[in-house]
Amino acid sequence: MSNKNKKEAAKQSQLHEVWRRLKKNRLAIFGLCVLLLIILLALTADIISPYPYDYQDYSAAKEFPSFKHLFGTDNYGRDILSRVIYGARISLQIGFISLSTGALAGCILGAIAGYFGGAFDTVIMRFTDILMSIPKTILAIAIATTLGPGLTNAMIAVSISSIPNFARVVRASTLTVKDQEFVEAAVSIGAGNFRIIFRHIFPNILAPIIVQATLGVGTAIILAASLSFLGLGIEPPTPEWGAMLSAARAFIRDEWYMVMFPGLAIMLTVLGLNLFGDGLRDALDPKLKT
Amino acid sequence: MLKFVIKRILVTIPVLLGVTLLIFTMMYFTNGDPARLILGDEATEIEVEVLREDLGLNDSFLEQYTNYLIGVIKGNLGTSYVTGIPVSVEIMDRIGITIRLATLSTLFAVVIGIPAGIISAVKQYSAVDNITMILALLGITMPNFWLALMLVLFFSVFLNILPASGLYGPLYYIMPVISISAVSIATIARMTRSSMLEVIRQDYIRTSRAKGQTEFIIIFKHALKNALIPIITVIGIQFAISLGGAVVNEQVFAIPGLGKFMVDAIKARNYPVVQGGVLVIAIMFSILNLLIDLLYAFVDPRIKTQYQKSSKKLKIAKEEG
Amino acid sequence: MSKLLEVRVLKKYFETKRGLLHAVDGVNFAIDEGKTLGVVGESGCGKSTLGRVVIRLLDSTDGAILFQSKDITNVKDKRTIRREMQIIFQDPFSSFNPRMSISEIIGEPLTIHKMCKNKVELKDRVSELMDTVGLALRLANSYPHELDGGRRQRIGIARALALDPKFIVCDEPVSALDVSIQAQILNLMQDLQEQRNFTYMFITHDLSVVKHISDEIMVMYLGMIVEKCESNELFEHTLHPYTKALLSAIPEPTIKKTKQRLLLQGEITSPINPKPGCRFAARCNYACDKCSQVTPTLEEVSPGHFVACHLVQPCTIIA
Amino acid sequence: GGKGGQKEGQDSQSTGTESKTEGETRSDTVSTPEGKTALKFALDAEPASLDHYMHTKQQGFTVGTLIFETLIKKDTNGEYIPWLAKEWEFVDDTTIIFKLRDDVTFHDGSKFTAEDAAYSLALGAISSFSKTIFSSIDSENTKAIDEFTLELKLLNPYAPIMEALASFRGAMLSKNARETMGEEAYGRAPIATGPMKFTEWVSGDRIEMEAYEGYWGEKLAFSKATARIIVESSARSIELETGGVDIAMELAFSDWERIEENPDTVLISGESQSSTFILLNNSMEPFNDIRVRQALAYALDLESLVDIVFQGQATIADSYYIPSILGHKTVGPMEYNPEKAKELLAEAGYADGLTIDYYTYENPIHSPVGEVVQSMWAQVGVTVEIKTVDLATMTDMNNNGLVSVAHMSPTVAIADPDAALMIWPTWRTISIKHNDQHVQDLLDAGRSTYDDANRAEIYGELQDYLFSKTYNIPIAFPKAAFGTRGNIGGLAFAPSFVPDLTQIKFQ
Amino acid sequence: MNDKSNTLLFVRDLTIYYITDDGVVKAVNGISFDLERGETLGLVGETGAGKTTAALGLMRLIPDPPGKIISGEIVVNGKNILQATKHELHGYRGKEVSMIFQDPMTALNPILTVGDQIAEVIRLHEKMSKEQAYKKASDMLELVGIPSERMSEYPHQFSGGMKQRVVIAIALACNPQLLIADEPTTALDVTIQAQVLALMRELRQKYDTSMIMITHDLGVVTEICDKVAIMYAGQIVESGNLEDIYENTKHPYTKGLFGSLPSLSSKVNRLSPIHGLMPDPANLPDGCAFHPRCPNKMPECETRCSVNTEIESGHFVRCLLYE
Ligand SMILES: Nc1ncnc2c1ncn2[C@@H]1O[C@H](COP(=O)(O)OP(=O)(O)OP(=O)(O)O)[C@@H](O)[C@H]1O
Ligand SMILES: Nc1ncnc2c1ncn2[C@@H]1O[C@H](COP(=O)(O)OP(=O)(O)OP(=O)(O)O)[C@@H](O)[C@H]1O
Ligand SMILES: [Mg+2]
Ligand SMILES: [Mg+2]
Repeated sequence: MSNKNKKEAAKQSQLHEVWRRLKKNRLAIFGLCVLLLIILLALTADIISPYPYDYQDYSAAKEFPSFKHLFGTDNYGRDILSRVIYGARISLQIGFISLSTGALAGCILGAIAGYFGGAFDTVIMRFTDILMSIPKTILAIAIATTLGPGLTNAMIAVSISSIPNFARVVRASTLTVKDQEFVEAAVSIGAGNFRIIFRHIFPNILAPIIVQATLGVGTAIILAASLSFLGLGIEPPTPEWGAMLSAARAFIRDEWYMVMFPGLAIMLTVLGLNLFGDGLRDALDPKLKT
Repeated sequence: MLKFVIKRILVTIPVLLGVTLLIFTMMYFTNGDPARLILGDEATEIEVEVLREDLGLNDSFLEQYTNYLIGVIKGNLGTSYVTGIPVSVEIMDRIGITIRLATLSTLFAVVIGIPAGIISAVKQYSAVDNITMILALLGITMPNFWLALMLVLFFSVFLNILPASGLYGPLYYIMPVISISAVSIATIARMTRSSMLEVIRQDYIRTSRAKGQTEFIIIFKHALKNALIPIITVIGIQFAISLGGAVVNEQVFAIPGLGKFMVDAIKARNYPVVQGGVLVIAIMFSILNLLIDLLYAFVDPRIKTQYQKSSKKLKIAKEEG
Repeated sequence: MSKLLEVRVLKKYFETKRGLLHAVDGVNFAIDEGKTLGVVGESGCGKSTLGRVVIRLLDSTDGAILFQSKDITNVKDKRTIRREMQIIFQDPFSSFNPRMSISEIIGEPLTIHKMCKNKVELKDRVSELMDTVGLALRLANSYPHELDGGRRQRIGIARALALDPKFIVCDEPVSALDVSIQAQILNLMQDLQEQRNFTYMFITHDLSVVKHISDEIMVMYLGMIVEKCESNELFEHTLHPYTKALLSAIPEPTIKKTKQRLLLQGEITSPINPKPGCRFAARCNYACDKCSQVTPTLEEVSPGHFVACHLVQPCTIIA
Repeated sequence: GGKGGQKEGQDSQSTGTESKTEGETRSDTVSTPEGKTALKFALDAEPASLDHYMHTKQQGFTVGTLIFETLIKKDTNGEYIPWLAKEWEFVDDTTIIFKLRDDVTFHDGSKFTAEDAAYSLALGAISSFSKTIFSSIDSENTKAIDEFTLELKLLNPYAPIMEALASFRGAMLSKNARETMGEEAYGRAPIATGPMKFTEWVSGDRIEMEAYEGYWGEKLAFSKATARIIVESSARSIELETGGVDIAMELAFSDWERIEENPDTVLISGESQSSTFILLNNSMEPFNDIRVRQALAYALDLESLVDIVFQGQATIADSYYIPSILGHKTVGPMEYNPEKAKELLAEAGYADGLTIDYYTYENPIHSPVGEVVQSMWAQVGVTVEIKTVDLATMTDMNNNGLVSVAHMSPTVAIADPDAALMIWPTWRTISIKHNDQHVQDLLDAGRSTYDDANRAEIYGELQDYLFSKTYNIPIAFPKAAFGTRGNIGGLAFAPSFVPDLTQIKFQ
Repeated sequence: MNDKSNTLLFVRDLTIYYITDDGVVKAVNGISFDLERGETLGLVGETGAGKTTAALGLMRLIPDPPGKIISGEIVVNGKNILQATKHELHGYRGKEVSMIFQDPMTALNPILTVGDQIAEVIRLHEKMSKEQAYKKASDMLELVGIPSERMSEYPHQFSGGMKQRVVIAIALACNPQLLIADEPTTALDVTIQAQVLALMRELRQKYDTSMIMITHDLGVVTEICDKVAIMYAGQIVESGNLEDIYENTKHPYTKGLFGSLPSLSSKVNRLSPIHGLMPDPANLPDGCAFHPRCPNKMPECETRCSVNTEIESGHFVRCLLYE
């Protein structure tokens, strides 16, 4: 029991170490705060947003930002602030879910390719080559078209197009880790492949995966927004930021705030993710910092 | 070296095959009947059926795919369902613009990004470094299409100094190039910075300091060239992205490039165009990758000997970068 | 005394881009139970490879490995082999999973081989092992990176001991350590051997270490054994030119002796697709025509002293 | 990229010879009309073909008006006037004889003859793109009597025939050119008799034309014309405002006001020939129940809808086609009465609400209609799930009768009630699926009646009947507008969205 | 000392800290030594003793941040290096003092040819045309036993021993007065090490260069050095000529080092190592840094660190036993 506690404490101390380093990086903390704030907004959207995101008040269409509508209203008289807040939910959901499924698939493929090598490696790497030979946007659009529209399908499209990056990162890291003596040590004490991959290799390549993932969520959000912008994303009245931008772009001349706020929301979220991801990379890999 | 090039080209063949198969399969299972789309909803079922037969859409999956492959091998990418023009001709019409735009954007990104990254690295933790890196981050985090819209709003509408769309002269290139290269500039600057920081720590840099060499030469002669491999890699990736992925920019600036063309083709179920386009982009990508690999050899003698000695597995350097 | 391990014409070739790399090329030797066989040679001569092939971490290309008179060359189920034969690695920095605590590292072999019934027993065993190798119990929950090289090497020893093996390959276990720490570890290993009757195959490139710890020494050059004999014999009656050069190259920490030096020319040649002939011929000061044409075999020139050199055993082979 | 590069180079050269350099063209359009010889107009989409028997895109027709010509035209008073045909005569209800001009040549120099006219009209009858208008033409027996005399035979009396012939859909092609080039190549580089001849088509970017030297009629005000394809509506209006183009088609509603107020630009707007309505799939649950259909209609606050979606630039639809077309009768709109809607739904068994799929595709009008309708129907307990699909999927689903509710905004090809009611024939694949023979009977009757008064009566009855059945819900008759630079004159508003660019005069 | 003009290097109380997030690493704590022209000093110590840091300090190459030269004096040829300007340093490094770094595998720039790298230092310090510089570079290469045809090859085409020789060629190219060699042979095999050491001996004689040989191998010292300084935890605990250290060992730490070495000549059953571990330089114990491990520890050792005591002429010990 006490042993277990201690063990926990020791594990925590490793996390602690990372956190301690991270804390020193002001930009990373700023990014984390931004991110947490946006997550908080997403979680409490029902409570804090001043209006329902789909409430159309025809008498108040296209209103300039005011105290009543801090970000103004859109052409249907919907409160843009509320939509941006709800949009956080959608965009984060897309970002996180699609990325984590893509990352999972990519990691498994990458680990298999890197660890077993040979034919597995060739096949998997050719497969990622294939995916990478098609531009991401076009690949995502093709997938979204094949699957049809909708949130889930958009997420699938985004997640498939994020597989190759992960597969490559994981494969490369697996290759370096695999050659380290502790893997051989594990073989020497009779550990099986499964144990080696999950107990020995994975924990040690987590850092690049986490970093890639943090940065990738941002990319995923932007990619999903581009899909929406091109008309392949989310169905109305879902307030996805890219879709909001796309719908508002006809009004960019006079009702600039309709374009401005969703754009800023995307920017801020991705900025937060990137700052945090950069900081995390430095914190996880102290070698990188002189 | 030649052997290396040939082997590399041979390796891309299965990838290209895979690309065609993947796209073909995706398109095969996509909703929407191209024949119906071509004829419009006033056409009768019979007319549609005749057209389907003509286009070979009633053949089995395998038949269609083999027919397509046979065509490709013969150098025939098929004809566009929509315009009836050979796909190769349609693609050639656009590829020039796409390549030119991608090249300009990448050049621009390199010219801005590398010096910015170097300054940032040399003056690590200074105000210049912080500002450059924050700008770079903004470049990455700003959605591309948003930036494009904002540029148009500012330069064309408010200031009316730049044409809003089209590509009919030097002035027309300015905004598309800026908006396509924003991400590249940022990525290149960041990569340059981190790669330089990595290299600056190396022993051989200390060796040249110990020789009494000046910082300027150390940075530009010793460090930069060593830092170049990962930078070249991201330049390549960015170039590839702007070759095929500038869809949104093309839409905003009404540029008849390959990306928008492909997206329209996907939407119109114009299978031959989709296939041909993806194939051509994939070929461009592999040529690009080959060029980058050769560039590596040019920059790094270790890689050069590696190529000369054997032609297998040369991506290591690239993947590590 | 019984032979614990016997190796016959063992070969290990690696496929590389440039050709077939003969890392271990026809090696014969045997180790008696409870003894230490020292293996010395320059970097890249195949010491580690030999060690790994012997305990089946790598599959051999050819030859036979007999452990306790049983042929284990092609045994599929390696579980018993793992329990009988262990390895201690050179690099105390990379041979531990940085994400595992000391107790997890030492306990892992026990978990894998299900040698403890429950957590409590596992914990006890781990504490026992840590005690044996002189690690303070409070370190149980530390991580390897928090420790110094000497302590880490103790973890490596504890991990190897966990399964209570008979035979341990020590792959340069002290090369990365400072002399003062190195001495501590060497003493520990000797103590353990005495207590538990371990058999060591001790790989190193440091001749003074190998002399100190081994009963028998085997000198390797480019995948082959060039000389093998009892430890003192090697230093008193050095026969092979390479061994001679090696011995003379060692800088000794005394200022009294002025020894005659035997500088070798050039560097170790590539083990890829080696040509027939003595592999040392290119660097050998005494090489003759025959040396570059015929590969010398390992012959017993005096009781227990084996050498592979044409100059030492001139009459055995007809060209 | 060698080829693309060359092309681009040539382009800037050829524009250069016409109007010095690009920059100067821009300032030309803005300030100095004198010497202006080039017309640039912006289309909102790229036509697949310029051959009007190969597509139905109004953008293609707009370009086509410069290249192709019809046998007859309609003047501002609504009178049919001679054009390529000098005169014509109804021999009987199904036979018309046209005397053609003898001085007309195609752009390749060959003579335009009755042979070409017969070929063109016969093609119209069988092309799947123009069948709805020309299906009454007897393609077998329509033939040239002599070099310049054409005998047009109809299969049955067809009232809108003159309207159809005067519309761009009846424009004349070159038989020889089309047959030798092949229909697809011809569509990409057409040869016809119009004042401008096709010169170049840069795929995805622009179509270029220049004055045809051998044109029989009056020369146009410009000797060069460029149709640019600018899909983004904001980009189109910006180009117009900054002088990058002379005319911008299909302006977004949000841009109208600014174009109108800008002293440099002119907004030409008016009632269009399009109407917009909600399609209900009448052979699908629950829309086979008239109470549900009516409830949905009652639940729509059309006034707000028109305000929001069309930004006021439309009138509420009071019937099934626009008032300016023969036989229009005000039968609606259905009053806005959510209470009644709820009652009807409850009666139909949907007191606890109802969930329906609404299909739309990404389009500046389609999506907003969907969003507003979704919000309004929600008030009466109908949950709408909007499915945004692309045109291909939509077409596919339509064919298979899978579209439950959708929005449609067709533009009538010709100003005739028969064409205006084009969604109603029972054989149509559009997902209205009403299968009502009475509707078909009335349509057939209207079609074969030449007398306008009688026709109006038949269509009046049809509109009443349709309203009583509520097979679909008419929403609005949107206005249309295009913008021009201030120095463009002579251009009249075109309800069909296809302005007659030949009328342009520079001021 | 009396003949000051013959003293090339004069180091007093050199103290260098690394100021890191995790605390202040006291890497070098007030070391002092002199070096005459033509003399070779062996600087011996275990990992982390501060040898490299001291050497970098002499070159003014301490990475800053985190390194800081806290105090001390480094006088070379009468000039105080710690006061030198940037410009003076460029002339000093590579010309007056040059350094061979620990790891030959990484000390050479992988993308420049070996010839370029040797010529670079020549061009920096000697007014020579490009051709002349390359000529001299090829001479240097021959000198270290590498055929000059290999001038235009890249480092990766060389073996470890050859790379180390190239590094030596670079260091000696401008005929420096002082050569600092930081474990130049640690990464090499013994046979190659013997070759390199022989080469260095030869070159040192030829050019009459003073040298500081950093190593942890007491054997290497006897091969090449005149004087030895034993470092422990950033301090020199014992120094003197070879005889003083090897035959007349005084400091308990030095004794421990010798006891830890397995010997080729005499067979012992067990070695007699120093117990415990080197202290963490970020957290040095009070008093004598060695006292926790010292077999001769006295109570006073825990509180006070001895001063440097000259027990015989030129033989200094820093231990309370000898104060
Ligand atoms: N997995 C492998 N694939 C290819 N070549 C290998 C592999 N492992 C070892 N080698 C090669 O086999 C040869 C012998 O290597 P080995 O590691 O056994 O040498 P060693 O004597 O242990 O050297 P060191 O003293 O440097 O540890 C070397 O040339 C090495 O490059
Ligand atoms: N850049 C640095 N930042 C922080 N601490 C450092 C740095 N460089 C060295 N140190 C610390 O300073 C102390 C002395 O290091 P130094 O490299 O001088 O030792 P050394 O005697 O050369 O050891 P070795 O034999 O391993 O080369 C060590 O504890 C080391 O961890
Ligand atoms: Mg080894
Ligand atoms: Mg050091």
